[in-house]
Amino acid sequence: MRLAVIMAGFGGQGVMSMGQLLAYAGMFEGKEVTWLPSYGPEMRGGTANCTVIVSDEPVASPVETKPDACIIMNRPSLDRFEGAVVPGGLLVINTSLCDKPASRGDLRVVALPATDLAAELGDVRVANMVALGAFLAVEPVVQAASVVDALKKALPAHRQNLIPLNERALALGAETARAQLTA
Amino acid sequence: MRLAVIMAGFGGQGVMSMGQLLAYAGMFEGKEVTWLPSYGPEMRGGTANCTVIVSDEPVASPVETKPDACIIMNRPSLDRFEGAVVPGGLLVINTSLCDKPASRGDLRVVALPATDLAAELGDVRVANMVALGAFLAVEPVVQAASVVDALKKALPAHRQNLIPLNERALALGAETARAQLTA
Amino acid sequence: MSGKVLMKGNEALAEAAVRAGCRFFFGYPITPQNEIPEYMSGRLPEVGGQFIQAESELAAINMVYGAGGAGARAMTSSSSPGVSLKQEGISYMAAAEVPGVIVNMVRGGPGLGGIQPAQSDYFQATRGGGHGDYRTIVFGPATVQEMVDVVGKAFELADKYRTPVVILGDGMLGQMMEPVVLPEPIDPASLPPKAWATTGTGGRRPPVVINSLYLDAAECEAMNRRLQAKYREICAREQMAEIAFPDSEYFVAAYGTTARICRMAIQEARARGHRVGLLRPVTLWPFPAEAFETVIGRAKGFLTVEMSLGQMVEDVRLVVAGRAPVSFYGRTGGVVPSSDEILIEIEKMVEGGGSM
Amino acid sequence: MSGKVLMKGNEALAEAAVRAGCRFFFGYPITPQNEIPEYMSGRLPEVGGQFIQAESELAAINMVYGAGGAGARAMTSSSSPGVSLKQEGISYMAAAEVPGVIVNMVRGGPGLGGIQPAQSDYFQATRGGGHGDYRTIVFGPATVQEMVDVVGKAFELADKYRTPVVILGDGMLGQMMEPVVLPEPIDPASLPPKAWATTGTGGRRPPVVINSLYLDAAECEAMNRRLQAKYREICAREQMAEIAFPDSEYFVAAYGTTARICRMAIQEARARGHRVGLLRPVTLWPFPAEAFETVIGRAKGFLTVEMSLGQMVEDVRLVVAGRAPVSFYGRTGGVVPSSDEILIEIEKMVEGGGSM
Amino acid sequence: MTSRDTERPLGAEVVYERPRALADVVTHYCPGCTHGIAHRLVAEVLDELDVAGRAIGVASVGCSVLAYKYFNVDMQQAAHGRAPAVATGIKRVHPEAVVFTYQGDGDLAAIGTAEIIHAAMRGENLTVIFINNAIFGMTGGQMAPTTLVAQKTTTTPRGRDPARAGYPIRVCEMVSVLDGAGYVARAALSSPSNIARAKKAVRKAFESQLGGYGLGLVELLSSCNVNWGMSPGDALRWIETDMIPVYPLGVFKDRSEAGAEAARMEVAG
Amino acid sequence: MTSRDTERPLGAEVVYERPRALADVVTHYCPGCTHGIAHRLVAEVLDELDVAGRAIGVASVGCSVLAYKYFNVDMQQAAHGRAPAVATGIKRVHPEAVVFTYQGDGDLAAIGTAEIIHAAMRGENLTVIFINNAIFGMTGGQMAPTTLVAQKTTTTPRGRDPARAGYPIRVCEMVSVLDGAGYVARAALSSPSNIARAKKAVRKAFESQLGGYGLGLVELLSSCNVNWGMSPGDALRWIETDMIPVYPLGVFKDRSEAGAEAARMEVAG
Amino acid sequence: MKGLVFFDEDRCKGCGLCVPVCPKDVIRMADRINVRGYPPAEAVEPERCTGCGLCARMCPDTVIRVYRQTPARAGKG
Amino acid sequence: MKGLVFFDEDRCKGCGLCVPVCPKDVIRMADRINVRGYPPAEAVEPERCTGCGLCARMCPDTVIRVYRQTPARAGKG
Ligand SMILES: Cc1ncc(C[n+]2csc(CCOP(=O)(O)OP(=O)(O)O)c2C)c(N)n1
Ligand SMILES: Cc1ncc(C[n+]2csc(CCOP(=O)(O)OP(=O)(O)O)c2C)c(N)n1
Ligand code: SF4
Ligand code: SF4
Ligand code: SF4
Ligand code: SF4
Repeated sequence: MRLAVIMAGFGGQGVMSMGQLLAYAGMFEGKEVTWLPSYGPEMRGGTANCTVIVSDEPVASPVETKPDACIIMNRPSLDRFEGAVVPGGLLVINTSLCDKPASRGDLRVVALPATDLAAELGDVRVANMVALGAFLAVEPVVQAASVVDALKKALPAHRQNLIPLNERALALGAETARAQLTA
Repeated sequence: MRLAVIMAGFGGQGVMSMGQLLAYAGMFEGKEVTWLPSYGPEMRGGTANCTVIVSDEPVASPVETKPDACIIMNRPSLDRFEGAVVPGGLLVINTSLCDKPASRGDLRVVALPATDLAAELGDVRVANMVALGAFLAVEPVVQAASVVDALKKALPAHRQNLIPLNERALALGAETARAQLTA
Repeated sequence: MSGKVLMKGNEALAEAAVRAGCRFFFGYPITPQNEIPEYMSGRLPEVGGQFIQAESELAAINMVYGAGGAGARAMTSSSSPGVSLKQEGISYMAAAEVPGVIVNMVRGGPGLGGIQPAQSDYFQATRGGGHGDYRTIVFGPATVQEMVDVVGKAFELADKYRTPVVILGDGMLGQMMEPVVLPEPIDPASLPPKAWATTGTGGRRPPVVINSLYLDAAECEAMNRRLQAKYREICAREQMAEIAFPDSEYFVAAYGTTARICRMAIQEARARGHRVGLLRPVTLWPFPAEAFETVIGRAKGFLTVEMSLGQMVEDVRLVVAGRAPVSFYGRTGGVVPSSDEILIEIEKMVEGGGSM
Repeated sequence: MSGKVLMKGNEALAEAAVRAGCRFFFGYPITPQNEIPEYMSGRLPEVGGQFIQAESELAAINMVYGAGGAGARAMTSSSSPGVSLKQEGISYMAAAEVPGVIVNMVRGGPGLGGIQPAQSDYFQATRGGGHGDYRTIVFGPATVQEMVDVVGKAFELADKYRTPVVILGDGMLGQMMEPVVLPEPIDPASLPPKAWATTGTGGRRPPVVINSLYLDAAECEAMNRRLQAKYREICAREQMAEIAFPDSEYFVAAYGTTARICRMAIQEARARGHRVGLLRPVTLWPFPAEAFETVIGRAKGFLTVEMSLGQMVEDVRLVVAGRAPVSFYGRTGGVVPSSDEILIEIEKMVEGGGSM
Repeated sequence: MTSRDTERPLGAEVVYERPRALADVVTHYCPGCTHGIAHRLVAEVLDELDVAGRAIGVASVGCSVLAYKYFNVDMQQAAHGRAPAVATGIKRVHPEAVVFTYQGDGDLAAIGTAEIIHAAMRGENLTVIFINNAIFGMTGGQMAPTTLVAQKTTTTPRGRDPARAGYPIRVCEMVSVLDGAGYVARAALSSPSNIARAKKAVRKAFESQLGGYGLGLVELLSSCNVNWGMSPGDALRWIETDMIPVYPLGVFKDRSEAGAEAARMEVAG
Repeated sequence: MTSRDTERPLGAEVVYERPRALADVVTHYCPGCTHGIAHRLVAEVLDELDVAGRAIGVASVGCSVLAYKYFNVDMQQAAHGRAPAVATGIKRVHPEAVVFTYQGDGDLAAIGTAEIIHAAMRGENLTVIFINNAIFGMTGGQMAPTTLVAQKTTTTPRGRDPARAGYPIRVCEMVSVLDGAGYVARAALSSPSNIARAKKAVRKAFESQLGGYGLGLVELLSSCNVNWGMSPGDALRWIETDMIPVYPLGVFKDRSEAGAEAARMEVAG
Repeated sequence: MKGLVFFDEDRCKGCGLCVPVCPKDVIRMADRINVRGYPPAEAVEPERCTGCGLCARMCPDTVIRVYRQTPARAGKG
Repeated sequence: MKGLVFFDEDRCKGCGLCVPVCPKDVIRMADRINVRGYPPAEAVEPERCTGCGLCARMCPDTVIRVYRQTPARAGKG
């Protein structure tokens, strides 16, 4: 098993930490992982993206020009990454901030209004967890429980109270995705 | 014809300019020449030396570890350079500032009190020309007249009056050397 | 899990340095290595160390010279343009035999260039980019874990040989996160004392002098001969390389991040039936000639891949010395080659396209 | 006499630069090249030029970047430690394609080293001592006359290719006097205009920008490919070398001052009946591979002699690529090899002692 | 009237339009960053003095590295800290040109300390626009030499401690000691009135060059709201409440004829 | 009594003997060069404060490059201009050590400008002995930043022209602007009385370090008779007639307890 | 005195610096998002604008143009 | 007050700086040349020396040692 996913969105949408949590979770499950951010001035105010690879073998390259999946948090990211995904790969699209549908026909697509769903949960900042939940429902490369474990490790003591909210977000994303897939 | 001569003495004895005049004179006579000074802090207050090569062929290397001749203007220079001269080579020694005779037996030696002779001429600063005159008397690698030509070129207008003194110095050195050789 | 933590390369490197007994860091910000000084600024005071954001890279390397000469394990880090500014100081350290570790998270050059990963400072690092006949030990790690490992080794060899050691990473290696196992911390007080270091005479011994001035040419040459003898010893003892699939007919030579991508391409090439192996220098100087010698006899060709337009390939050519074709593929300026591009080059090599 | 004058190398170089249209000199004193700034400080004001004693070598090279970018023929000179400090600036000039001439009168290193002549900055000069994939044209003249000649060539090529050009001399070449014929002076006003230079738009044209920042990796790579294309052209057109006794069986490869001494040793060796020739690169980069190719077929061996502990020898080995043994003899730190020592090495080579 | 209508209304008096010397592009600066204001002031002065056609600017390394895209004049991008040296090279070649550098406090007051001091020492007829935002912006908010005591940055995570990291450097006070400095002043980009004063100082710094009085340097107290972790508005307030007390505004030197008198009047600034 | 007799006469009171912190070697300095006096003063102060055993000196590049041979203390030789950075590295490793640099005006005021300013900015507890001889001695008499207007040097053959080569830099005045500077003073090695004052200043500069008041810097106006083209005696007179008017003597800063008061008294110097 | 204030909306980065400096409270941040993804500044009750120009002086992004129309000259053109 | 001044002649570089500072004109430059090639300073009529130490303070090369012998303590040792 080797899965490469690119996550992309505006700076501030929690794209980087979403990737880190996935990588952490993979590590907790004994898998090999890498996390690679885009960096530099393009991040300032603009878009941010990172690449996570989860694998049973040591990861040869942290760079992936043909990812198995993309989590797309906004419109510019769709324009930039849709073309890169391998045929048959997965696109998770946050339709709240992406007014365009996927244009390729050879991909599996989960389109959900992650930001709106997060707002419904009470905090737009968990839109990333909604999207991650949706992704994991389709590509269960790690268990959602491991993501929560990772979150417990990552959050400082005074922020541990945010765990339940994040769990709900993961679950809501997963449900929505499953509903779409079965639909 | 190729002749390499090292000239050495205290800084201020005119060793460098003696070498330059010889090189100039050689150039005026259409010969190939190089002049190479020692440089750096060792010059400060200490000794100075330069190497002049006059040749019919282009000069391969300006460095000469086994010179055909040395003009020795003071005692430390004798200690340093006597050993280097090729067997059968020439040593011109300024006995005014060198209280030791040459120790090698395989060299031609001209020993003359150049500084004292210069003082007699009225200016100790022409000791270098006395020594050069002596040298040229034995190794006529250039004509004394060419040295005077060089001097005319080198001296600024308001110093041209020094030419006759220098000519006398060259001549006095030459005479003294010839007297020694015939003696 | 076994004590693994997920860390950014730059931060893992910094923590590994602290654990290797480094207590003094002098740096100046530059992308893509800012996490190193940032981490050190928080971490060193916790362990009784000192962090200084120097006024420039020049000042930083000379502070390392001071601290290293005073007996401490000291480090600086920067990226390409900043490392160019350190060259005079590194030359001084080499000549005065002052240990210290210099990290270069290489970015696209020349000039101000860009901030994406590159390997185009290989010449500078391996040929003593400053003036004079000197070398520095150079590590080219390929993973965050290996970066952690070579940091300890770097401090060890710096002290052992009294020489500056360079860690040549790249922006990607600095920015990426991977699981790492960190080594046990070393207490700097437990390290062997350095009798040559400036500490004050205490009135008990003659003064020590850290110096690189030799006005007498013979003495200056003697200093150089001393250095060269040391360098020969380093070459004999400290070469590090990895060979994957040593029984191959063809070899890709690559280091650092590029080697990881080459490994993917090699796997694919082998899946297509090509007998291709990987020769990955870990020490870039000393260049692992011995590892090459173990395969040169049977190798039908070498492909060198770099994120530069051809630097390490010269060392490969020098070792191979005409005994097999050596070809080259490179991307530069921050562009990372893909495994597909490399695969194409591998197939060219196998089909005999390799040039000398 | 034919217009010959006897001049110190440093002064002849400086005068040649003025005659080549150089009107701007920015330098910082360092032995053994002080006569260059000293000469320029007196001479440039006479021809309407400007001399600045900069606050450092860093400032000096960046003034050259400014003046060169503004369209002038500008120069700086220094010696080893000072040239290390210029590396970042030279990398910027290469990347921004700003012409300029940099003189290095090499002295013994590394570190503060000594002030006697050396050739141990060859790597730095020929491999782009700064960061990134760039090269500079490098001349290694052997006589004062040749130094005068290459100065004109250096300014010409710097402008033609919009690239920094290095003249690699050594303390001896700078300090010695030899007869020289100086070229006719060029009036800088007569040189072709430089449309790319900053002069002020005058409101008549779009702004020009001198720059080396390329935040986009693809653009940064494109800049590099542009440079590499230029470098290939330079390699194809601008190699310069001298071969003495081209029909020999053995060759000594040496440049600059060392080549002169080798010539003496070769004369002696030939007198002893050995068929030995001299292969003397005048351009060190581009390395005159073509000249080597003309003799490699019949050559039984090469001996490289340098005032370093082995730098140019790598280029010789790269060209020879195993087709003949290449041996090396070097002195360093300011020690000048004697022709006797070299003769011994020649005889070793002829007797088969040459190693690959 | 919130439209993209770019026509000038007929018969109206222009209070403010984009200066011609400013290129018509959107800058990469963060929202609310005062670099944009500083750029505009420079461009306005170039227009007013009618010297854009003979201006040559030197961009430095910092957030303003792309300044070469923003001015409608010939530009050279300089290595980090070396802008005054680059400008010196240019000015000596084109003495009739109006040469200016645009430098941040990392660029000018850290790595480039020697270059600015010596450009002032030489009395180079240059104009230096010095943006003091108390931080390294471009590289992500590290300490600058101008960082205030106790200010938190990514390399002073516990606040700048003078015992380890020293004290804020006051560039104007230091540079004005040098005889070759022609005009030295500090202003703040924190409010319309301070911006008006800043513009006057920028103009004076160019006039110092035009008059041959030597180096003209204007230090502009600026905000970096992003790396300070504040809103743009709070950042401007912080300039006034925290920076100005450490960096008093005023004219520190004015060698021009009118200078001596003006200095006395404006220091209250 | 002109003998080599090195015994101390029985029962005599010592007025002057070689300080123990000075190595018993003959220096390479030119006859009459005041570098020798400066060395002696430093050594005397190290002896008097009894700190030679914990002193670490940093030699710079200039005529005093060999200073590492002349002091009986641990020494590091630093690259040209970088002595304050090297000393900073040493001092941070050995905070209990007494660390000093010895630098010329080329080293400190030209290439090393940034390093001295920033050592002062950081308030490093170091002592800096700054030899201002208005010239580059070691390299053969080129202009220094401190060269006087109209002074002839090998790179200002027609005399230093401010329009091209700028104005003398006054280091003490500049450094004392920095908050981290603990003690800043200028003295002259031109006469026995000035040398006595110089020694007091050197002592204060070490005490500033010992007291933790920050950087202690003493500028010593010195002679370079050889490159000035004067006799040693004339060179001392030139310090008094030509240098002191440009470089006034006195204490520019003293952060030590007694400092404020002492400053007022000594400025008359 | 009547002012005319124009916002080049697509250049606006939504920093809000212009808002508090307007003595007539003419400016507010819009609810919509411009092409660059920021809520742009806009004029409410622009007729209150006196043309003092303070907003333009404050704006870092040359979004704002300001003109003054004196009633007398208004029609002259 | 009686002074005792000693010159370590071989260290002397003959710069002459000590000569004019002596208030009692005790010092002059010798005619001979020392091992370093310089004419060394020497004391003439050393009994005039008061032990003020000015010469030693002036000498750049620590050639000079100065002591003071108060008549009372002279013999005590
Ligand atoms: C030689 C070198 N060192 C370091 C850097 C990295 N660097 C880029 S900008 C910068 C500092 C920017 O700060 P400042 O000058 O204050 O400008 P700001 O970004 O705050 O406007 C640094 C250190 C570089 N590009 N080159
Ligand atoms: C990087 C570098 N640049 C230049 C030099 C050459 N250099 C040696 S000493 C010196 C200046 C000496 O002047 P100063 O500091 O005033 O000391 P002084 O000799 O007058 O005592 C210079 C430029 C060097 N060694 N290294
Ligand atoms: S990082 Fe700071 S200085 Fe840079 S553009 Fe953003 S606000 Fe401005
Ligand atoms: S050159 Fe000048 S500074 Fe150097 S030792 Fe001689 S007199 Fe002193
Ligand atoms: S011009 Fe004045 S009144 Fe009109 S909107 Fe702007 S700030 Fe308000
Ligand atoms: S100040 Fe300018 S950029 Fe900021 S909100 Fe107002 S109009 Fe927009």
